[in-house]
Amino acid sequence: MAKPVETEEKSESFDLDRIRKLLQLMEKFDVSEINLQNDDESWKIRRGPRVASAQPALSHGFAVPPMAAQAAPAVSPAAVAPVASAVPAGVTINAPTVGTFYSAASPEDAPFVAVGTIVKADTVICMIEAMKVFNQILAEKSGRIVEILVANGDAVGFGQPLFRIEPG
Amino acid sequence: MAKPVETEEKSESFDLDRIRKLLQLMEKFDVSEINLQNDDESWKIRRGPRVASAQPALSHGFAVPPMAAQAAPAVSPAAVAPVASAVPAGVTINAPTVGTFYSAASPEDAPFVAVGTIVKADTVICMIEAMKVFNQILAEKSGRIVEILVANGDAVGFGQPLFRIEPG
Amino acid sequence: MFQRILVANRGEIALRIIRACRELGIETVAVYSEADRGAHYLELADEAWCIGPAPASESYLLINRIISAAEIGNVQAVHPGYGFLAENAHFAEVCRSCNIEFIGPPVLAMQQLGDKVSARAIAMKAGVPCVPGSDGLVSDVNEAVKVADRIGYPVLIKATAGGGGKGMRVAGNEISLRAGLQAASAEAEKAFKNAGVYIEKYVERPRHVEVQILADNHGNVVHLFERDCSMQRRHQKLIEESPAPKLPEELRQRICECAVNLVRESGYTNAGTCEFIVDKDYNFYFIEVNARIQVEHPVTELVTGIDLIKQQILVAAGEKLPFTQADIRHTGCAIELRVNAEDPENNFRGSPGTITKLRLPGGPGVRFDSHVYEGYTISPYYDSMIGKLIVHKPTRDEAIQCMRRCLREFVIEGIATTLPLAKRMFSHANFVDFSIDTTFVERTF
Amino acid sequence: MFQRILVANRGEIALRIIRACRELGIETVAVYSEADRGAHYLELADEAWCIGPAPASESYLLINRIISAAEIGNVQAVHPGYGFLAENAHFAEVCRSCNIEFIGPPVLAMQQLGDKVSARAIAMKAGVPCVPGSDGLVSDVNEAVKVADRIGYPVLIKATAGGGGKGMRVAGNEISLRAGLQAASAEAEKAFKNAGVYIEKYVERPRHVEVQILADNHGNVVHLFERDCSMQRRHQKLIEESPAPKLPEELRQRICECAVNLVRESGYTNAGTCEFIVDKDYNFYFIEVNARIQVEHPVTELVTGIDLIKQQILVAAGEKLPFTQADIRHTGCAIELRVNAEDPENNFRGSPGTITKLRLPGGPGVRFDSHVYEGYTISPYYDSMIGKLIVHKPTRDEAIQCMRRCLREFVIEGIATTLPLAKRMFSHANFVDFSIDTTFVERTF
Repeated sequence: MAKPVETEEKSESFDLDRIRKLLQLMEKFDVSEINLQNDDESWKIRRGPRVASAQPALSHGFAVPPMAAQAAPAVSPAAVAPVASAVPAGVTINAPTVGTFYSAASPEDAPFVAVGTIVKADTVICMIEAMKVFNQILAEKSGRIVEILVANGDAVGFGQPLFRIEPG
Repeated sequence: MAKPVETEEKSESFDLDRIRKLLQLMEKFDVSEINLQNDDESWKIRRGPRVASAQPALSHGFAVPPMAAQAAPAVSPAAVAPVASAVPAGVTINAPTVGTFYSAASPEDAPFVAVGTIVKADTVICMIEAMKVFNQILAEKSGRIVEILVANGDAVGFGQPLFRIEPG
Repeated sequence: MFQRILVANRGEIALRIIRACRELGIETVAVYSEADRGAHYLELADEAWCIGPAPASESYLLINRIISAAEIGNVQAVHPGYGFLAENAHFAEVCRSCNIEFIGPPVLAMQQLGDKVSARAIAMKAGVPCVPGSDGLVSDVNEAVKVADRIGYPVLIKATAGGGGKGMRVAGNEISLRAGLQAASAEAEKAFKNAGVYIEKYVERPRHVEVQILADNHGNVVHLFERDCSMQRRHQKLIEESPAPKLPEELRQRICECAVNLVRESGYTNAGTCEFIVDKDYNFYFIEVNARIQVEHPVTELVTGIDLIKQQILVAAGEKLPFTQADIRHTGCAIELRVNAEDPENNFRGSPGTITKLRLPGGPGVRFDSHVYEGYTISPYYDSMIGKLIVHKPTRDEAIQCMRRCLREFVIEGIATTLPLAKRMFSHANFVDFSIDTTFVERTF
Repeated sequence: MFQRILVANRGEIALRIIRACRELGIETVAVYSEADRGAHYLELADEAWCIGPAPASESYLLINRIISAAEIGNVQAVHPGYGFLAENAHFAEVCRSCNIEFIGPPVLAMQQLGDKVSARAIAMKAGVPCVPGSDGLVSDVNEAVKVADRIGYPVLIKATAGGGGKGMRVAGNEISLRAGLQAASAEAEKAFKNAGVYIEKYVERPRHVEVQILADNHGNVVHLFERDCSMQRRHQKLIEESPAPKLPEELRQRICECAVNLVRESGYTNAGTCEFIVDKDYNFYFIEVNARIQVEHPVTELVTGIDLIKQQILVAAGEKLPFTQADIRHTGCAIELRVNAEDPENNFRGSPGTITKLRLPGGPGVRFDSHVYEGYTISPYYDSMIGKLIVHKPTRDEAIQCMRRCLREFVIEGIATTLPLAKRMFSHANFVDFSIDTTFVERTF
């Protein structure tokens, strides 16, 4: 009935390369805090001014310490949650559903948009596949794409920022 | 093996007289908050400005929300703990041991001291009985008694203020 | 065995499932709405995906969102917990059509037992006593009146798709039957999109006794004894316990056997609960099957030592039950108290908000299943349950003493809770000597 | 039965005793030092008295202060917990001379078993195997050398009044014996004001197995099975479990019977523990009796379902044990982990301070006995134990999986704790397959 107990004796010390990559990711996505842990190891990284530990009472849900995750991909998309302090500066276009992000209609096609593309509310900017259905995602606002925040094939959660735009 | 379960259905409403006495005690000893509770009843009283609920980290022990007690005497002496915010203003002479406070050497004798008495460090100011031994308690400091904070026969805890004096 | 399971729920039951999976060496994928973002239990999953905004209808109840998360999370199975999609046969069907196992019963059994009229037919076929009533749905008022004349007033009008007291009416005479029938049918149509109603003899002041069942896919069905859940308010259980007090041993056995027979007859597998009412003369009647794990499952776990969530997962993975009926022992008395963020002083109005101070009871025989902690904010979007305090002691008297001791220790500040009501209930003479029925709480507190 | 008991201790064991009393309907009087003022557990007592400043020597160890509090608190009995005055026979004597029952063994039994040489004599009389050694204290160096020649090196020099490893030396040959004898004697004189030492064969890499005993004042003595406490560091236990793994059943029974015989022989009553060492060839030897409740008592409570603190109180009140040996069953596996405010990265230096964040593990089979909460400040004045995490599962493998799951959930911030060491211990192959002895932790971590 019980799974046999496995021993976990990883002997590697901290992989500084992975830490550096993580720090770069954090900087890129403006993540202020990350906690990673598994049975043997625990990483806790905080950037910028210290956040008070008490959570203020909001009317809807939480002021969030970004989520931890241990599975690959090393940082769960939840870590870049669309919450005030963790949001990339500027206006973002966020995922309207959970699924897999595709930047182009097919591997052969060019991406729908690139940095610099001017979009209108009805411009198709990407597809999100969910339950074998490819949903065309519209920009819903107009402006110029200044940053693409996810990569082709990434899994994305509801509300996750996909693009940063300069409104206009 | 188990004690039979007893039902508790007290129907008395709050005894305002007891509440008034408790408020007087709180005022007298400058107690800012008291929580009393038993299975049926719970009293929570707070005086003055609201205290933040987080306890500051002190090097020795706690910043104290005064103790609760339910048994008679209604307010445990612990509620008048000698802690910064709860101490009566001025200098106090505190109990050097736990025991029963006696203001006089015997029921026939006059009290050792009264309000207005001038005491010196070696003046006997009361007795505290512990383990059938009557310990003469010395003032340990000089001044004038301005208030007697406990009554003859009261149980007192270690460190509990007994007298307020005006040093001199 | 599954390597990875998606937990299609939130709060304490999500945490409970994550804990069971972790002990079995199974990875978990959590899903959460924006209102639950940042909750500590999500950090205990191996992966967590936001699936939508706070309202359950836009997140936890959206089948396609959950399946999408299951796909990107690469899971082999989904555990639905209780509530939300747990008894949604369509959800089970979609999961399985996507090659994701739904940890629960077969779709057919869910459909048949989810419909009260067909559940009643199965029960009768299995020889399980049912409350006298109409033979299936009543098609019109005249038929209803005929049935009521046969079984005698008062009668209960019930929606076949019903639950939680919705679409239910008591009728004491023909006039109120005629009026109630239309009202109940309209309410059922609105709540369940199914206007079908049927009629039963109204059993006055019954006790609620339910039997926990486990069945695997290899034909093994066992019961894990009964729970009494008569302490309820507006059809919401407040206190559950096992064994059911003052239930004659012979009756207890018969009820448990009936539950096994009914489950066998229906082809049901996985964990489930057969609910019965017991009247003052110790007649018992089948009411319904809850085709899922229940809030009060820890009561049974404590008295039997069997981890029901783990068994659900193992059964869904195709394993045989590791015990027979004879192996299952009942030890001591367990009592569960649901602690809700509701204000008993204000008609049990929900009281969402932040827990500013929390002091939990503990010690021997005490279990508190909860996802909350000091600083946690109770969201207004979901049900008000904060956690479940369960005690397990050799005797009922000791369990009650322990619960009263726990209630004295328990401090929750920042929100109103049902703890003050709990103190009154556990001190009430009628509860202590178990002179109660399902109307007791509403009549008394 | 007592109406009111004074709890002459602090922290988790004070809370544990207050809880037991509350469930038995007994009022409690707590005592506290200025350092413990404001702790939540004091609010759970019916009355609390400050007995002195923070250092234990000026509060918890002052017999007259505790007796004074007992008198003004008007109690009938004192529960000493563990540590502080729990094994102080003089304190027991003073309590009883004041007509206050000391909840513990008779004074004579405490005295005789507290002295290791006389305890050894009692054990031999009861037919309990002792480590080969000197026949009582050794009076001079030459006698010691003679004994060592007889039993063979290496030998252990031990203080008769010793405890916690103080006044203890290993000697591998005559030279180190001659040197060690004087050093041990001087250390014992300093620590216990008793220079008496004796000599034993040094058992290399033994296991530590102890037996829980309960004895009433009516001649009934039972054991509650054994605990293995081989996971220790500098004679401080870190992990305790029951049953002792890899202990042949026949041996287990013999050890338990020896413990019962020894307790019977000594006239001991109330709860106590007989400690044994078991060598690689499964020889077992009596070491000492702990004449009090032990930190690790919950392990035994979980596998037997018996509340040891309640039994202590009931026995002290003159009641008969409510069970016989045959009634006591051992179910499943329980493992306890002591969580200490010590920094494993800094040579286990104590780390007092305020707990700024606390997320406790929970769920089925998990008990956490502790007086701490978020915002609690660990005082530098007392021992560093924060609490005890105990799990109870059907098998040892499941208990280990559960403990590892709990350690993943457990968050304590603001102070350093031994949780990181605990994670390593519960993941180590030698612990998992139990290839360990009392030197394992120090050799490995």
